[in-house]
Amino acid sequence: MMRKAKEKPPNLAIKLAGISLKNPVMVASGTFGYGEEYAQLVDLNRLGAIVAKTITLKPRLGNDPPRIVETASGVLNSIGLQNVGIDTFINEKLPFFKEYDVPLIVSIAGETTDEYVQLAKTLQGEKITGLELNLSCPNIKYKRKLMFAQNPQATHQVVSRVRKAISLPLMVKLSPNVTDIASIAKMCEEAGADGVSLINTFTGMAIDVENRKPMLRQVTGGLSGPAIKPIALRMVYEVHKAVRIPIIGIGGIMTAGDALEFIIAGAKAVAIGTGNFVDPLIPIKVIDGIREYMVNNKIKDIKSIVGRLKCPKS
Amino acid sequence: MMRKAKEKPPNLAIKLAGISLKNPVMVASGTFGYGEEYAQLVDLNRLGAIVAKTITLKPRLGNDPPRIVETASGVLNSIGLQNVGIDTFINEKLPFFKEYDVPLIVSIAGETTDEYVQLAKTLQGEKITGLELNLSCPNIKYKRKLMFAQNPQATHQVVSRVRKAISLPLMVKLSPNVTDIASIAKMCEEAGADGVSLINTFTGMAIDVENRKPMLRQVTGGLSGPAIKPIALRMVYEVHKAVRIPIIGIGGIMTAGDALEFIIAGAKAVAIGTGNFVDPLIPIKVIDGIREYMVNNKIKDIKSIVGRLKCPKS
Amino acid sequence: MVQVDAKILENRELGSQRYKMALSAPQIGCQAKPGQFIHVRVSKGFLPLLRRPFSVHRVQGQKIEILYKVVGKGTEILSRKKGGEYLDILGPLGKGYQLPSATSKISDIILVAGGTGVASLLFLAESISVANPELSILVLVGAKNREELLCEGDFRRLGCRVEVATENGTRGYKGLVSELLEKCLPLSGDRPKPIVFACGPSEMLKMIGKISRKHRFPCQVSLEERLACGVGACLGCVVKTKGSTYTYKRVCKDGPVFDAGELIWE
Amino acid sequence: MVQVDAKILENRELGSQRYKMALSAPQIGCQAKPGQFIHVRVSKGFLPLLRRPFSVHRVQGQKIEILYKVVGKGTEILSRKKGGEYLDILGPLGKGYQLPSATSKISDIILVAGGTGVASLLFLAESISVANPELSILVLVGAKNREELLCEGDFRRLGCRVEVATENGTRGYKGLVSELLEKCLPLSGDRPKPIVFACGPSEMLKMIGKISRKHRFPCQVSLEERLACGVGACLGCVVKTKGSTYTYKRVCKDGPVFDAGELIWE
Ligand SMILES: Cc1cc2nc3c(=O)[nH]c(=O)nc-3n(C[C@H](O)[C@H](O)[C@H](O)COP(=O)(O)OP(=O)(O)OC[C@H]3O[C@@H](n4cnc5c(N)ncnc54)[C@H](O)[C@@H]3O)c2cc1C
Ligand SMILES: Cc1cc2nc3c(=O)[nH]c(=O)nc-3n(C[C@H](O)[C@H](O)[C@H](O)COP(=O)(O)OP(=O)(O)OC[C@H]3O[C@@H](n4cnc5c(N)ncnc54)[C@H](O)[C@@H]3O)c2cc1C
Ligand SMILES: Cc1cc2nc3c(=O)[nH]c(=O)nc-3n(C[C@H](O)[C@H](O)[C@H](O)COP(=O)(O)O)c2cc1C
Ligand SMILES: Cc1cc2nc3c(=O)[nH]c(=O)nc-3n(C[C@H](O)[C@H](O)[C@H](O)COP(=O)(O)O)c2cc1C
Ligand code: FES
Ligand code: FES
Repeated sequence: MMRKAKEKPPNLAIKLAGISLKNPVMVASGTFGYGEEYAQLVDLNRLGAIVAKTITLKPRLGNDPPRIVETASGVLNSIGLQNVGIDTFINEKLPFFKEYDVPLIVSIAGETTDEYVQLAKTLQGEKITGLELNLSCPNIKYKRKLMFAQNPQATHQVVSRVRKAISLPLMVKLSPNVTDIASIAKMCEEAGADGVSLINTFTGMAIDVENRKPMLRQVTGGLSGPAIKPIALRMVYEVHKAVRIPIIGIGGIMTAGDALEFIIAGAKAVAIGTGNFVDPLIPIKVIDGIREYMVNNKIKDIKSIVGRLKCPKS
Repeated sequence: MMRKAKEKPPNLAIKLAGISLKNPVMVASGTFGYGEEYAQLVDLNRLGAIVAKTITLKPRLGNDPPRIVETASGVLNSIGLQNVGIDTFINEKLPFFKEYDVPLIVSIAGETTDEYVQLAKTLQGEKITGLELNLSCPNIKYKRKLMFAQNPQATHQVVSRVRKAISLPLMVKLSPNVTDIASIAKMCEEAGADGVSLINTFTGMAIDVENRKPMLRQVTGGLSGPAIKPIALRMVYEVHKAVRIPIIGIGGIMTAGDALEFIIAGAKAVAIGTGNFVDPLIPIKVIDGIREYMVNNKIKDIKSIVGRLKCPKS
Repeated sequence: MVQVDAKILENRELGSQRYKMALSAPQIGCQAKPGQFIHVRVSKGFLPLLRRPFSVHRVQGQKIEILYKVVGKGTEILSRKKGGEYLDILGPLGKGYQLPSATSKISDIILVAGGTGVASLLFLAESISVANPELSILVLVGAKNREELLCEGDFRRLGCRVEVATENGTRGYKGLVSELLEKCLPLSGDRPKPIVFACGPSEMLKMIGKISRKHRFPCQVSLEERLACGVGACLGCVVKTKGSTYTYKRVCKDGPVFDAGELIWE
Repeated sequence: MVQVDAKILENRELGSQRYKMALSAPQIGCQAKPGQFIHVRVSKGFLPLLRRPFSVHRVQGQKIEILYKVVGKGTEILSRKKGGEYLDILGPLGKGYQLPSATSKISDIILVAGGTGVASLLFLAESISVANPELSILVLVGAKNREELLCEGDFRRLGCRVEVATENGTRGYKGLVSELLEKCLPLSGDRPKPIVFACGPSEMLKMIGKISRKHRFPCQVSLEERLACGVGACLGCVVKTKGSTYTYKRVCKDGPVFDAGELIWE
């Protein structure tokens, strides 16, 4: 197929919570380290944005191994938020991004609302593009047993307190381990979040039957990968009907087709997680594939298909 | 390896909610019809039990097609409880089982608590082994938006009212689309259920990006198959810690190893769903495989490994 | 209906991503009727998870044949199988074509095939010509282009008259095979109405259904839907049919062949 | 570190489910050091989902070799690949063995290989004998039985002394290769301590770690853990190492080779 010279290339750029992205394809927290490891393999400047591995106030050692096990079309992980802590992050990891022209979203997690606020305030002064509140890590123990993102009140409180403390663009990463994700997303919107990231991992487990032992040392872990895509997609669809703030669709994206499913279901941007492990070039292939789809389907602007699922009347 | 003549074959028989099963391997509701279709391919008498396709008071036409779509290691379905209704079931389907020596558990669903009670009472007089309350079909619209199994109070009410109305063994089939399945299972136990079946399908969806249309006519459907196994297993594990009534483990079981994972996590029995479509002999292969495992590991009685996961202290 | 591990005797590419596979499955061959299908587990593992259905294309002694086109991952895996390997198959499944009874005085038979729809119709033509050698059969074969035409020679060898339609006009009538059908119909008043059997893409079947309604001839169509169990247990494969309001019938068990008149096309 | 589509030159079964695969990957070969590994996508699809790591076994001009054992679905798929196909690989990855520097006056080198652990040690032996031809290398090769012994001849051709241990005693010392190590140690006071390099199952490495602590000789071990990313980004592959209390290091990036003394064995 020849394109006439005058046809403009399709526009993949979007605005997400006030942030300008070249394209809607990001990499998800915890699956891309702090960018350094993949920089040799992937042109970071081509990515829509990078979400850094979640950081906490103090450095965290993380969980005992084994931490990873493969399941049918999925991966269980129990990293346990191993990270260098906010100070080392700022001093040693952040400078790396100066050389790059790619939006950096920093993911933070605290055990209490105060910790979130403190982390956010510390980052407010730094050269970063936005903040993602990870309210949904299944691999750490919470005081009240439930994660923040499983509790509408706790979610509302932490989001509104962080919102008041900072002016940075603010995303909230939600958990799929809930009865009604749309109501939690609404809480985020009410509390002033600029966007929601859907979804973090599902709590799951696997057993070594020969030894009758859990495959992960922590017994349970977070399930990611293509296995969870149909559920993640449904959640994006439900949340899109419930809120107006933009959605970042996450969960099992391996191809441009997968990413487009999320966009059509209502995600303004998407993020690749486990896909980075499978093939570090997946984010780039997804960007190229979305562009090709737009050319073939005469879509001039990616925004024009966000949430445009044609549902038959029933 | 030779077995000495005096060694007794391992005991796979269990008692489940007062029902005696030859072995712990059942077939799950909705995936085995009313037994007739598979009778030519599988020796029904070898099965631990058959759970019939869910029936309702009135016949139901079910949802518009397409109703089935395959996903990564999973299947989405939106059958919508198509069934012949209780009267035709009793008159035309039930007689078929007279020729067989296999426990029959009848699954029922109502739109209201009263309907469940009425269905249960109607079945009380029939030649069936037990009842399963399907509180968790994701493919029908509920009055209060949520399914019964997503609402602890509604669950408690329907289970206790049915419990009072009948003396048949009573299982309750729960939904994984909840924040805390253990608390729902506890409600069932308190309300007098004899067992819980975990789990029904996850609500999910898939999109045909070329046409920007949902793959299922009803947009969303229920996700089953190996994809969901790690989450189902975790739910069995959590519920096993919370209740004393027996658990039927369901979700993605394709092999004896899968079934053993559920048993070790805390399920007294398991049920095969999607596996029947993949290979109608899976239930038989699972039974044989469990027996082989028991011989190899010198396990005399299957009951002795129910819930016997060895967790390292952390 | 049986489940067997059938040995692959041959798996030959016919060009344009179409393959013919021969399997040793006497237990299925001896029961199979035209229009029935087998349900194939293409992988010993669980990817793809579900079986894939294929019409019985031919039965010859111990062996059965299927004719298939590579359209996705399941058929792609199938196409890479080699003679000597084994395939887990269920069959014969479904309700096939209702053959015109040998005694009744009857009219012309027209078979309309679109794409791989020829697969089941060749078996049908063979069966009719064995049971009712005096019947004349007209076969209309449609495809996108001449490269994708299938089985023309096979039908001629059976003594059928064959007309061809290609969408791009590279052979025979230029256009859809359903249009060709309308041109071929013997509409003169006193000739008995033909019986039409059709198999192909659903758009084509829908048009042929319309034509059969308009010209009031009996017409059987073989439908495709996504199947899960293939044996009638899961209710995943239904089509809307006429009833007091409407009712759903299972493609895998009540079909895949239906009277065009009983279907409600959407 | 690069990602390449490497052509498979050969994939040969050595017996007992062990295979040797040669790949054309000059970009990796020219950088690779003994103890480093490549991360292989065994399937173009997504089953298995994750890559599989294999040590660089040998580098010869344009080509690199791996030596692997079929233990599960990933290696099973790998074993069915044919020369001429392409594999998506990442490499070279990780931190390899610290070679004894050519100038320092040094002691004996002992390599201890268990099972497919020989894979990385042959590359190490080659490198040492090129860099430091005067060094004497003793190689202890362990396996379950004589059929599973690997690379004995390769080591001898390099001029290494080779001793063998089999668990069932069908060749050489009957028992574990770690026991054989303890027997072979030159413990007489004035000989300089040997440097030991070990690769094999974790139980074996743990025992060798103990022996090295007891006899106080330097010892490097190459560990295996389940990897996800392979490049240090996911923190999935950690092992416990000594720190103020303890700390986790990544097998894929900080290893796979570690000083035995820095590990905390569970
Ligand atoms: C009763 C019956 C008989 C059939 N006989 C034949 C035959 O003789 N020869 C032949 O080539 N094909 C036949 N088919 C169609 C064949 O089953 C599908 O092409 C095949 O299952 C596709 O599998 P896949 O994994 O390659 O494609 P997938 O990767 O699953 O899908 C690829 C594309 O094919 C479509 N598709 C997949 N399955 C079906 C289906 N069951 N019906 C309609 N569209 C589908 C999908 O929408 C998608 O666009 C028959 C189908 C039925 C129901
Ligand atoms: C740095 C490194 C270098 C390696 N080099 C080699 C080599 O040169 N030759 C070779 O044969 N093998 C090597 N391995 C091990 C090899 O990667 C695994 O055997 C392989 O990944 C198994 O894949 P599978 O899909 O066949 O097995 P699976 O089906 O995934 O698992 C089968 C069995 O193998 C075990 N297993 C799987 N992956 C690993 C792993 N990463 N570490 C330990 N046990 C595992 C599982 O617990 C299970 O019991 C190396 C591993 C690492 C980490
Ligand atoms: C190894 C691993 C580590 C992860 N760590 C984090 C994390 O630190 N913070 C976070 O918000 N999400 C984390 N996630 C979740 C991912 O960002 C993503 O939400 C999830 O994996 C689903 O997407 P996927 O299916 O594309 O992987 C992690 C996921 C994996 C697999
Ligand atoms: C096609 C289909 C129809 C189903 N119908 C029912 C049903 O009528 N009642 C019910 O309780 N569960 C129904 N289920 C859910 C299964 O019984 C089972 O809980 C679920 O599929 C998970 O198990 P699996 O992964 O082994 O399939 C259905 C599942 C499928 C795939
Ligand atoms: S495919 Fe299951 S009823 Fe037809
Ligand atoms: S495998 Fe990801 S850090 Fe090692």
